[in-house]
Amino acid sequence: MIDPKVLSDHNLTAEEYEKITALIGREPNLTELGIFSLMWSEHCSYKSSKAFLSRLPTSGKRVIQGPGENAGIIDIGDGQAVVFKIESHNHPSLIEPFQGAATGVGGILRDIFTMGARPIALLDSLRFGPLESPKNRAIMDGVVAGISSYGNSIGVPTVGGEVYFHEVYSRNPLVNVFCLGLVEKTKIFFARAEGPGNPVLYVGSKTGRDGIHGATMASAEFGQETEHKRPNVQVGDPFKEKLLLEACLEVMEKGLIVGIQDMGAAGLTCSTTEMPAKSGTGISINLDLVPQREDGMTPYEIMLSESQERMLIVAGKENVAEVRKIFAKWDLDAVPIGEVTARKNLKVSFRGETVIDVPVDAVVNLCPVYRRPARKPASLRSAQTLTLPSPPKDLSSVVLKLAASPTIADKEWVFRQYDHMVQTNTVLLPGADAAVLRIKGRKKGLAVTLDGNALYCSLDPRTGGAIAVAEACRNLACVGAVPLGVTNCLNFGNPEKPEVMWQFKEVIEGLAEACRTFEIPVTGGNVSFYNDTEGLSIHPTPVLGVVGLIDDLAKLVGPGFREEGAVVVLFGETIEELGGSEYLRAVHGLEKGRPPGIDLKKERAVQDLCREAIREGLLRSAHDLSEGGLAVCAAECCLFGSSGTGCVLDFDDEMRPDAWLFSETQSRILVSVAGRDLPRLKELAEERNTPVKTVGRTGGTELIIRQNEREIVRLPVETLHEAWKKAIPRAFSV
Amino acid sequence: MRVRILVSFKESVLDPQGQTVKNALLTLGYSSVKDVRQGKVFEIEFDGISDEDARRIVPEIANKVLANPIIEKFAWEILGEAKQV
Amino acid sequence: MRVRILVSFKESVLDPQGQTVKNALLTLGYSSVKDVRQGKVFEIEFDGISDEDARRIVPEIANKVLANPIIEKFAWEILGEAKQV
Amino acid sequence: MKFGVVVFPGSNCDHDTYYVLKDVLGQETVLLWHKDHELKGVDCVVLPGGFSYGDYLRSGAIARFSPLMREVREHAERGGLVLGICNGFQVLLELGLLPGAMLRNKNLKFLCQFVHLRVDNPATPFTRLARRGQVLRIPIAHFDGNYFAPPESLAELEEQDQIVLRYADENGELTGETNVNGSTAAVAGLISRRGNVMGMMPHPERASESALGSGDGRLIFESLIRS
Ligand SMILES: Nc1ncnc2c1ncn2[C@@H]1O[C@H](COP(=O)(O)OP(=O)(O)O)[C@@H](O)[C@H]1O
Ligand SMILES: [Mg+2]
Repeated sequence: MIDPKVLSDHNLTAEEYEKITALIGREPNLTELGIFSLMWSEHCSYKSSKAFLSRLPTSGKRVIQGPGENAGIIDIGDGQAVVFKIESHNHPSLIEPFQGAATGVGGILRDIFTMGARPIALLDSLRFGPLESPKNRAIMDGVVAGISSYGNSIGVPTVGGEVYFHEVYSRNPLVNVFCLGLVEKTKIFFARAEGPGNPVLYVGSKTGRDGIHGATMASAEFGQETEHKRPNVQVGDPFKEKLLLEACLEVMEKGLIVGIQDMGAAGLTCSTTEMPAKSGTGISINLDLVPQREDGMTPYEIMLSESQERMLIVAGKENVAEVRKIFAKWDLDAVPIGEVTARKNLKVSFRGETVIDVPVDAVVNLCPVYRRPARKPASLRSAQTLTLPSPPKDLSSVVLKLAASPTIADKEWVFRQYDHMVQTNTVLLPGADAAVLRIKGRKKGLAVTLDGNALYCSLDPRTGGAIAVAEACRNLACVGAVPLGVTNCLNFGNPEKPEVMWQFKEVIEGLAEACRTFEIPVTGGNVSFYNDTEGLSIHPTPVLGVVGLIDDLAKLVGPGFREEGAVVVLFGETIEELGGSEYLRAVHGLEKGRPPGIDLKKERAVQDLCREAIREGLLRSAHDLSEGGLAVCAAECCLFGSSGTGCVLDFDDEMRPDAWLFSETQSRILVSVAGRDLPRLKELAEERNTPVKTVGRTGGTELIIRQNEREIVRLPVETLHEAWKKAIPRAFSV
Repeated sequence: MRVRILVSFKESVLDPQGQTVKNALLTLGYSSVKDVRQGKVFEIEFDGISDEDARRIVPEIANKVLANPIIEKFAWEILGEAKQV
Repeated sequence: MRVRILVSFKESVLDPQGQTVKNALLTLGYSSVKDVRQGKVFEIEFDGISDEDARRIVPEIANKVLANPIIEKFAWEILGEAKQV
Repeated sequence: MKFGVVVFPGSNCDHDTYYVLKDVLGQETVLLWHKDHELKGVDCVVLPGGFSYGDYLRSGAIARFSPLMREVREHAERGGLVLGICNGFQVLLELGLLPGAMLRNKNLKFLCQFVHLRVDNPATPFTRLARRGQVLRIPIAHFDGNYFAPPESLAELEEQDQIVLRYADENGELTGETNVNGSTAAVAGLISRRGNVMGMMPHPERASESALGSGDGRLIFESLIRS
């Protein structure tokens, strides 16, 4: 009998239970309840977010597949398409950093290759607590090692990402992993279970008692007790996944199957209900045939297991032998466990008895949708009020301090552990604004970036959301790429808190407006709620993944100054906007004020200008301004240059010097150009009505910044380099 | 005092390392191999601690540093001279 | 039959993993720790073999597959029920 | 010259290597499946990078038993050319075709980065286009690249000039810092006594096109092509 305790263990409400009973016309048994609990969990059903997500624009002429499949697909011309998606693995990474992060990589890779695409790049967005704490260091160490172990051994380069540090992530680190795949348009596959009578095959690892209730775990808040809630962590087997990847791509390439879906979160349950639900069919399987790693597993355990490296395939009868042969070549079994049925139920038998018989539609599509109450946090007003401290005297040392702030400092410690070159397509290595990949045999290339500033979102979620999109697109503009599509991972606190729901709603509005302005469709994403530990929510943290296209890679520029004597030009205007800046946070310990504003039209004009200038071959380097403002951007342009070239910048303006240097005003890009190309650049800028200003020249071995002819910063590039390069390794060497 | 600590995945946890070794052994014709589990072994030399100290310190170290109790278990013993590898 | 095989670096080979663990323990204040060596442990379940078979097969497997004799040495024992981790 | 690139189930640089040999350098090149028993008449066998069998036990430890390895060994014994790159080098060590063994990198982390290599022996089929002391810029990407040889065999390696490539700085100087993974004698590439089998940790196939930031890796392949 299902009592309230059982219901609450399954994270289901009494109303939800009533609805289940009504939908199936009787009381569910415990196994069936498990199925509903999983598929109606926040993680799988999006019940709190669906209503808001519908605000995001999802269509466009290049969109082949928007939200609703394992990943989105965008046409890139020449008969090819890119497939991409981002996923979070926050909770598992807190419990077991190495395996949690590793299996996160495994999961997103499967989302991509189930669509017939070969994964060509991974990116990761990571948020940790401050590195002064040994626990945070251990988490970061484990997460990076986990991503590295999985991505490296499967042979997909991890080409970029971001790492932020803030106290709010101390007990709730964020691990978001993005994957990009490339596919011939005629070879795309979907999660379909068509053709009643077609066999259903199970492939990959055996099923064990792994991560039972992982999805429901991702849908509940963490407290002390989670320390004990621990069997939910899986161990990844990248080698098995590599076999699975090759075998799956081979059967798809040969056109031998009808549909395929991975078994990640929600495992066998998810695949055996979602595939038929999308095809207007049902599935009938026999659990005795499911390969099992342990003895005595119950139907409940088999259906809810989250063992990794498994796939469900539907194939025509006539092809089964050939499919099995290909899997055998890769040392894998493909085991028929059931068939597609015309009756639209999931029917599961075990030892001769029917243990599940429920309509797939009820499980997949009829979960209640909530419009949870939203309320603006009362504390926001005071957080937005900022009284600026007076500027420090020694601004050089402030620049140095910012360069060494872990959020800004060099992340080589991280990406050196990732194989970022395998597949030999990475033409712009990690560290730049966006990662750039070539497509062998073509002139064009792909650019990818992840971005999102959570501090802005905590101070003004709508603006923060818009800036996340703007900044990600600006990163692409800096390498000359046109953004084609967006995926997003929305990391938030407990949606049952009205304040969190308000943040969520506002962030989505910001994202939606920016995506509309830039005309980029959202092709999918992921929502991770319940990022709370002991009642404390993280900052609202949207992470945007944007994919862009570069027509001609020969024109590519990077962020670093390339030679002496080039003219340094700033696109966009600078306003005194220190609210929410890294400068206030790292130097004055203030997380206050309003984040910088954003005028999306102006932003777009600046980006267009940068792209056009690159296309015409006018730029020697381009780098966008973000955390740390102009001073940090200029410092990075020196640091990224291979020759350690410095620069001298001059400003004549009455603004307070720290605002000049560290204001995070949006819509700005710092470029270098050869003197002879300056007139043409100015012409282009004028056509676009975009302010550009000559601010100095590259050269020397120092970063020198003057305001009204008074020197306010002077730092040897070598000194900067030391501070920037060593900050993170030093934190780990204690 | 010399102590040996064995750390391995809990029974219910997938052990991909053990599985690959098992497959390799079967391929090489060792058909009597039924199962392989792979783990880590630590041999720690302590200076001037009593058996009682060891009974307190070793499990603490194992839980805190050597093993992740979520997925791993451990066992330990004090080594006599003869037992060292 | 269940067999345990311990594989560890020869004395002459530096063991950086063991060193790292040692440093971590010292940092945590376990000042009685003098040395740490890290190795691998394999537990193999055999079906229907005699002790004599084991004495032939196990060293063979260890030499051929589990250990690299250039850098590693091994030791093994047959496990009674009680000894399993 | 006909090249054969061996494909283990966990190889992941097989296609990169194939691409460079076939499409960039225009050589006749075939893929050789590890379960097969023939070398398809190739002149040079290349064991590519990757994680041949997941490498959970020891890098290359299980690949060594792949069916095709018998043919590779015979090919080597006949004096045929064999190049092992990264994981391929590890497999050659496990096979005993080259002396020594690999340990974890000294910092216990995976390392992916460009390094500088000094060519210490240009008189091999793999380096004949190089000058003695020439410095090449080629990336590494490995966890177990810390080469180890017992002192007696090290002396022999030095004496026989078998250490072909060493980790150096851009001027060819050896410093502790440039030896990123901690290899004995800064060994990055090693050749067999007979001079026909070479293993190297760096990835020449990742440095064979200027678009990827260096073309220095071509020197290795082009040397072979001239052999
Ligand atoms: N933040 C988001 N923005 C846009 N689409 C989203 C977002 N989060 C989820 N989606 C989409 O909603 C759908 C939910 O599908 P599902 O496969 O259950 O998700 P998942 O694979 O992440 O568990 C997917 O198509 C996903 O792309
Ligand atoms: Mg999915």
